[in-house]
Amino acid sequence: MSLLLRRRFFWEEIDLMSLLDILLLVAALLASGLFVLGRGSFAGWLATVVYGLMLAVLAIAGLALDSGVAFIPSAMSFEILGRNLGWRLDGLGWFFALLTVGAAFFASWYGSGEWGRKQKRMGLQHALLALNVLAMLLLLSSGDLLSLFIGWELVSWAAFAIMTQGGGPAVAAAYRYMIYALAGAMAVFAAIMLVQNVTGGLGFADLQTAISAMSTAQVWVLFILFAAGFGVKMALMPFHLWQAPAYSETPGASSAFLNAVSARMGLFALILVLVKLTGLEALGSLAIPFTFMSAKSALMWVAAITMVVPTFIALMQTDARMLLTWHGIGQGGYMLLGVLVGTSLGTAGGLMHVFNYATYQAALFLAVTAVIHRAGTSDLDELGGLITRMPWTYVTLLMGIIGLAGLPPMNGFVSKWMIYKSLLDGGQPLLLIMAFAATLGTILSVYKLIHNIFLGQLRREHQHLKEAPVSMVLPMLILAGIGFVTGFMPGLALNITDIAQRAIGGDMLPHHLGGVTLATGSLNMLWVVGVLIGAIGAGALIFYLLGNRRYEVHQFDNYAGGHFLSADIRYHFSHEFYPGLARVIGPWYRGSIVRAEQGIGILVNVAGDLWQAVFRVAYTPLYMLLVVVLGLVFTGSWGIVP
Amino acid sequence: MNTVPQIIFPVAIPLIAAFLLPIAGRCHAGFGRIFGRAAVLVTFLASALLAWQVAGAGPASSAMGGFKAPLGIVFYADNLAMAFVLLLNIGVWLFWPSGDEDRSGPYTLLLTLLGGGAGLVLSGDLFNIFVFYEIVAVASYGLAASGGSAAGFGASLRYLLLSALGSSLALMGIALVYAAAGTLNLADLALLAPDVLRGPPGAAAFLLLLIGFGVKAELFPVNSWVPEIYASAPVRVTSLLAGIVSKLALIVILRFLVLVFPMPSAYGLLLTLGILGVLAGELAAYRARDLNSTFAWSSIAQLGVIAIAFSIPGPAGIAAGIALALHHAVVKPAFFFIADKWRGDVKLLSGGARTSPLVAALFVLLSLSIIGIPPLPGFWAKYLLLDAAFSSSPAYWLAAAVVLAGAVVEGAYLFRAAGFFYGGPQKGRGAALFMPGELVPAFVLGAVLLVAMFAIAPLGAYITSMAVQAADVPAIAAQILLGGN
Amino acid sequence: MSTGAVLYAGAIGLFLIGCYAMVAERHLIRNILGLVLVESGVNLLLVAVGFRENAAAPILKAGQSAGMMVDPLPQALVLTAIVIGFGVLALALALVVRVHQAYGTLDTREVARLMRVEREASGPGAAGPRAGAKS
Amino acid sequence: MKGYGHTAATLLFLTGLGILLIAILQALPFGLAPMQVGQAIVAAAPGDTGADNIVTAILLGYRGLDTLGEVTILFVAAAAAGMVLGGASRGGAQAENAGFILHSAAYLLFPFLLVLGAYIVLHGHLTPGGGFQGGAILAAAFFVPVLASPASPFNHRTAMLVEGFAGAAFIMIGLVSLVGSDAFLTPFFGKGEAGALFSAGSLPLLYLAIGLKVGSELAGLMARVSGAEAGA
Repeated sequence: MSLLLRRRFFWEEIDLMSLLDILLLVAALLASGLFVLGRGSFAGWLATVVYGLMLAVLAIAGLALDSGVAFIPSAMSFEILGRNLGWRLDGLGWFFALLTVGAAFFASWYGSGEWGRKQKRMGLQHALLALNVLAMLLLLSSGDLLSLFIGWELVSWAAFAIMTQGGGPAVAAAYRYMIYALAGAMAVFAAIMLVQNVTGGLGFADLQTAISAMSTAQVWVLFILFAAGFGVKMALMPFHLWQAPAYSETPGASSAFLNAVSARMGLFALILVLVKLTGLEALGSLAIPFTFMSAKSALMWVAAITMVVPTFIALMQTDARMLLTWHGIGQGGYMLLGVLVGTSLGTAGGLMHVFNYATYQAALFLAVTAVIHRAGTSDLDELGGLITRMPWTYVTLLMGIIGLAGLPPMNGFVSKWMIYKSLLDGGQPLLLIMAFAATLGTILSVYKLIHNIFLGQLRREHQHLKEAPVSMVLPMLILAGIGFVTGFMPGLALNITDIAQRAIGGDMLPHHLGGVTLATGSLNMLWVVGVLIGAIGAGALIFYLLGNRRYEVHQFDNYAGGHFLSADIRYHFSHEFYPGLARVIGPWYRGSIVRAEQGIGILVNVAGDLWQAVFRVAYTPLYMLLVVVLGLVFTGSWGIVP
Repeated sequence: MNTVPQIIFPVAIPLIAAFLLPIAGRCHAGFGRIFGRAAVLVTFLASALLAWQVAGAGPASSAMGGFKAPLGIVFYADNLAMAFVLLLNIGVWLFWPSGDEDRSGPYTLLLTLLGGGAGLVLSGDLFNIFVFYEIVAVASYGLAASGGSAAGFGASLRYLLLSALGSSLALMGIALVYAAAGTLNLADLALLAPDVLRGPPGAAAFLLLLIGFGVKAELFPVNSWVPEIYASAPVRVTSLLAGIVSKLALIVILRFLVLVFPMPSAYGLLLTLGILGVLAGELAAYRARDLNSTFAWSSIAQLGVIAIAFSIPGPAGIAAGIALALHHAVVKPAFFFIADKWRGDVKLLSGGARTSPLVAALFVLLSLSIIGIPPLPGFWAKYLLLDAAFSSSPAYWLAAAVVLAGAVVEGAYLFRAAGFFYGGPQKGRGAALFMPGELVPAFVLGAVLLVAMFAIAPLGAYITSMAVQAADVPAIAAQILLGGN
Repeated sequence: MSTGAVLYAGAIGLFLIGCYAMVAERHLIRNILGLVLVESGVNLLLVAVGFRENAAAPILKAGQSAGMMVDPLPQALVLTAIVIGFGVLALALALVVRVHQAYGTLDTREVARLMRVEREASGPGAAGPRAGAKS
Repeated sequence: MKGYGHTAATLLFLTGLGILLIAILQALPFGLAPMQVGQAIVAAAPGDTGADNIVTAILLGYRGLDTLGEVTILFVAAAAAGMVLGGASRGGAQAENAGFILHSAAYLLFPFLLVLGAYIVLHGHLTPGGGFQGGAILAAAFFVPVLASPASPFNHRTAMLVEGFAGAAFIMIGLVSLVGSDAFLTPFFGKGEAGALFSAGSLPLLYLAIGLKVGSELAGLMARVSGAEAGA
């Protein structure tokens, strides 16, 4: 007996490695393993199982963090060029890591079945997905500014690699993304070197020291570099142009993953650097001269504009994927706005919106991919009436758009409500109006989405379509289900955001299973959903029991009066949806930012041609003379005037 | 003081071999090539031994002919010089022509380039440096023309005219220095400079030397030979010139700057030319249509970045410059090898990744490193540069911003090309398969890059110590002036 | 005018005339002659730098000690520089011979144009110029 | 019209350059060279090297390495020119023989040029002149006959042998010093009596090597250029 007790089992040795080490090791092994044996048909299932295991590890880590552990350390650390590189996972990183692995789990599951077999090089896509997960975990667990930057670059380039997998236009879109991301990364690089210059170190604490030691001008430079650099990734305006084409051209499952979490890495970094390390008070006290604005309120307005404008651009899209990715940009604005409000309600709302958005956006993208898988297109002008052919996909999409529009009973309503409420309590009526405007645009455009794909008249070429296979329907239904459950019982999601909020610091949001209780007004979704479902049930009861008199009408039955119908006349208007609205906002549509982007491109081209011409003309000895003369004047003036 | 007469070996052995090589080549056709390779190997071993000694016992010097400085010529070897001597040796070995020709010309020129290049970084005498620079220059004119094409002759001639004018300017600079100080020894000048070289003559002398030596260092604007020569010379010569010889010239400029002309106007001049070089190179490379001229232009830009690094006073800037130079010496030749195989308009290389996946992957790896993506070595070199630049005056902040913006443009044109390799249908003959054997040097360099990624910490420490040694003017002056037999 | 002014003016004058020939002339041989003039000017400057009033040539005669002599060092440097210049000149002329054979002209702009035409004509996949490719 | 702008710009910059250079030289007093090193060398040269001609003492002693470099440059230039012209000299019509006078004089002058060249090479450490000047005369001795009758074969093989071995000998003489753990090119042998032919230690040996090398190089180079021109 005593012998048995003294024996150490292998799992007891595991405490040498922390949970984070296990997580990173598993991710690295998975990524490298998939590169080697990615061609096998089992690769996707293997990856799905591993992501599931990683979720379990994260759950344990979450329990530890919830019980008051500040962060989960990693044994991995390097000393390079006199700088220490370390990694550790705190609550904020954990929250985003959970979403990352979760999204990868569903994307991988979705890609392992029939959809993946139809892809050209699915093995590579699985491997790149695993690489993305690894890179994101490294970013999320970074322990200092240098490892943050390394993780940032890894995430950028891993995303670039997966974006190119679509081929053709996807490569062009990914190229555009790459330039934006590179520019952003260089801004971040400059910013962290600025911090190092002031404090001589690159730890997170050094940033705090640096801000107190810097002059106002320097802090402004630092703020702009960080905000612009990280803002590129989350497509803050005016750095948003790359995102919609890049994400929508990515192959379906990977696209769902990127849409759900990739852009949120920018939000993570912004929260980490600006909110957690700099602090909102510091941002608020950074006043813009001659105005009433501060850096914080300026960023809030940027977030608000990012919320509104892309939403209305989404309205004008004719491709389902483009429509959704433009919304993705807009929803990022809500999240940032919520976090920047700074109250416990706002922060919780922003963070919960990250979670909610990941669930419904992934579900929506998987659903649209299912449509493409069957119908071969996502062009909203060429679809319609699929509700009878693909009912489960329709259900997913319906639940998804309810979430996206922020209506009960889905979870999107809860987080948006929290954001509105925090704006209202925070005395920001103008921003609240903008949030409402954005929501209005969202509702209009998601109706266009579901109407043009599923409602109306089924096209002749789609008569034979079948529902997507179970391997595709199941993950997207589960995602939609999560969206419903966390809408019904938002306390579940708030428990998770709680951990992240604790890591950021500040007050905690009191909440319970059904919602939040505040002095200025409470929300209990159990009641809301209960009432809603009860009302819908009552309506259905009335509709079916009392009015259940129906007769079949043939499609071409001339009930519309006046003229004969034929197959080429559509019952629903999918082309030029919302023409009146389009006339109103149309002139704003191709805006100045696109032109600015083109202008920069032209400028670079012209400058490049100029330099080439300077060298192509064979007058180099003349240039030599020129430089000697100018140089002599230059050095002479330096030499004579000491 | 550490006196080591063997310091002459890296110069003497290749020169003897160069003199005897035509005779050996005449005896037997294949013998010449083997003889040359053997000479490079022996030089490498002797240099490695010397480098080992220097690393262990500290900088060494030797007064040629036993005439102590400042009367005679003194060779001075520190870790920096030895690192570049070894680099040159390895480069010549790696880029030794693989053809089975019996002409001894290119071999002779390569050996003299080897000896001359070693003398260039080892010499501690202003005029002696000029002589070795001319050896390197004449050898490179010949090598640039060794392709045997008409364009090669024309390009080489224009290169020669430009470079010779530059050399004359440099000689005029030397005359000015001598007229002001009455000595040519670098250490002696280092001691006299504060008194005699701070006026207009000193500044003018530095400018003339900078323009003269800048021709080889691809400094703006005396680098117009670069695209022409790199397009017409054999790829091995291109790799050697772009990868290594240009760095030797920059090391010489660094020595002048640190020892003789450490004054604001000199730093400012090098900084200005470096910034202009980055702008010119990156923007012109963005508009280049084929890989070869893309890399030629980008080479100008990267040399500009190194010049910026060297223009930062203090050891931090020198360390950054050394790191950038070593990194560029590994990456650029590999690029040129790829460009040599994939000639012509880059659009015609569409689908190249499908026929030659390894080459395309190598291209991406090299691109990522040269843009400066962590954790590849290129990132750490740029890190050192920014670290040094941000702790200097605001003028260097501007330079850092230019370098970062340049990296974005760099990414744009490199990944535009990569986009053609990976995207689009396969067309054109340019992307055809080729013998992998011809790209062995490129893959070797790629492997070196990957290995270096895992050795950043020791490499960084070594480079920093190298830079500290190279910036310690009193110690260098003492070693040169007091060393000798 | 003193000797010094004459010597300096001569050196700079030669240098400038040579520069003009190198920059403004369009004939390769004239460019090379310009190079020779530039080098002469610089060499003259170098010798002039070592000049001293009322000093002897730096050769010891029997029984004469080292008295007032001009600086011998620049003279040695100039000897070296002249030989270097000669070597470069020889190579330049050899290249001119080949350029003339290849393009049939020595006009710099014409040669540059023809070179550009030749470079642009080499399409993708064309074998790169390699040492010994022509033999 | 384009050309005028170019010329005008050139002249403008040249004027500026000239004015600036003169301004700089104003700061350097003429005739009062600092002679930090020069004075020391003049004082030390007879004792150090034993050569009467101080310029020679500098060229071969104090700055022997420069001389090695300069010899190397000549060699590289010759090798590169040989490589560039390699294909050109073959084939093509040979130029006709020169006239009777040049033809006869060339062969008549040959021994005298040879002797004069040898004299100048061997007395380089005593009088003005030396390896380069003597070598040039030697080269002329061999080249003039080629000029006189281009058809006469120039023995490139011998020239190459002499060139290679003479160059190697220079370095070897320098390396001998390393045996006694002295520095490269340290003179050996006694310094001898100043002014005598056999004086100045190993310096005359170096000059001999230089003379042979320069002579064979120049002759070979000129023969090759003239051959290429004839073939063109």
